[in-house]
Amino acid sequence: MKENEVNITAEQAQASLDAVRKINTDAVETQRPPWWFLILSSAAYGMMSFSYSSMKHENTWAVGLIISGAVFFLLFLFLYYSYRLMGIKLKMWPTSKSSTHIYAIYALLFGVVFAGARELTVVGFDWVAYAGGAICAIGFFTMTYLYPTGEPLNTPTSKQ
Amino acid sequence: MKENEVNITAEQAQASLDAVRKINTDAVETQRPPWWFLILSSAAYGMMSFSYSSMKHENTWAVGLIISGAVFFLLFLFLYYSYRLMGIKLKMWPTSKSSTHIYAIYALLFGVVFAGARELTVVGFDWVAYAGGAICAIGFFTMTYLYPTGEPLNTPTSKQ
Amino acid sequence: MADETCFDTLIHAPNRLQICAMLATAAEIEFKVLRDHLDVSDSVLSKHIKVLQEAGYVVLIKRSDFGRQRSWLSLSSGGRKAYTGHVNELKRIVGEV
Amino acid sequence: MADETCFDTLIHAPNRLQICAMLATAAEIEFKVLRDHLDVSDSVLSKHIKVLQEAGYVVLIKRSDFGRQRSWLSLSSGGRKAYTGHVNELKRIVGEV
Repeated sequence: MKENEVNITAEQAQASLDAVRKINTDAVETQRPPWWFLILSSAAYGMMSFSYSSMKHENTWAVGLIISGAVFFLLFLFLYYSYRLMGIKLKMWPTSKSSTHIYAIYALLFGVVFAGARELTVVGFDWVAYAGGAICAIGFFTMTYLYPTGEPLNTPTSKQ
Repeated sequence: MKENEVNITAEQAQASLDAVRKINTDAVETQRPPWWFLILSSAAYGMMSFSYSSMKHENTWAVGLIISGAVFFLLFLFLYYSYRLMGIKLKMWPTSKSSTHIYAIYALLFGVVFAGARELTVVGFDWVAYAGGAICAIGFFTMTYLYPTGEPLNTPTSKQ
Repeated sequence: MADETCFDTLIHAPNRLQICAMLATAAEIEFKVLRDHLDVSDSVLSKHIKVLQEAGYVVLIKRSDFGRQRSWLSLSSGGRKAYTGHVNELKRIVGEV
Repeated sequence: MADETCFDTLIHAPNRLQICAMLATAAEIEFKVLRDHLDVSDSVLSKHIKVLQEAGYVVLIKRSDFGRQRSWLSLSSGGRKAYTGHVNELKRIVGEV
């Protein structure tokens, strides 16, 4: 089944990699959510960060956090269900080393922004809540647009 | 394109009708909602009739009517959306003479039951609200189970 | 019944009769779903749809769902009438009506 | 990168490489959707899936949605590893890593 001796030429290997790249591009285009979804979910995500940062005992931003979190969750539930009916079960968890990197960026970027923006806002820098919300919204939009499958386009581009 | 003179035999015509019947059965099976949906929507429909009958100034069955109506509506929205993603837009309105008959049964049966059950309940026959609700639920279940496409199985059965 | 009966050779071709029968049960059906139900190839279905479209019996609309282009087929009112008439004529031939 | 690289003749067959590449992007993909993306016939895809299934690379599960029976395909963890290793080996051959 497996052979460690290579029995194909570089051209043949390149052709195979091109085929893989074509499939990956196809998958990304198929699994990329529609614009309205990207905009709504990014807005909800930014709102979550903003609400979390602005939350204090004397105000009601906790409600904002709950509502935007619920909207975000429902949007993804809807997306997942829709794709499932169309014959594609979207990946929820990283399944390969390369996709782990992508998910790590999400976790790091948003974890740090969420926590950092709240800390600084509580300390008194009110504008940080807005900045954090904007970073989350834009970052989420970009990541979801670029990597809807949770996989980097791990195919050769150097030879293109 | 059209010929009024018949140029096929009864056997050929029968074979064609059989093919049509096969397709109709296939369509009914494909478009028949799942059991959980039939049960939930029938229950919501029965609840609508019961709430409407029991509604009085001094009670809150109006809320029951609104909630069961909303559940019923949302269930159908969900069904319609799901089928649409799977490549079938369900019929909402009668499109042929035969389907008009089906829709007329719905309208007559449920219109009469809805109005009649309320009239009798208001007059004092409290049990009629329960009976009306049960008739609506069972009737709706049966009709939706038998005629999910809104079409009678208008194909030959006499020769089977 | 006062339904029209009219034999329609265009609809009578086996696959086309089945296409019309299937489309008559729903508002619209996607090309690929219809193909799978009829168990024919893309090209065979395309050919028949083209004939039915040219006769004004079937309407094809392209729409996009979640970025996926899909072709939706539906029976026009003329197509529905012709189909019903044809089925009624078939029933008359086998002596059912 | 410390990824394993290993040429896999079973995966290398053109359609099979594409099947694995497609399955690697999602949790599960329906048979018919995969077929339409690869633009092959039912029988060709079935044959390849069977080979991949026997090697333990691909898992097939049947489920029913709204009364419609559907076959769902996914890459097993072994299949994913073999696929990644194969792609890495291809990259090594073209001198990319």
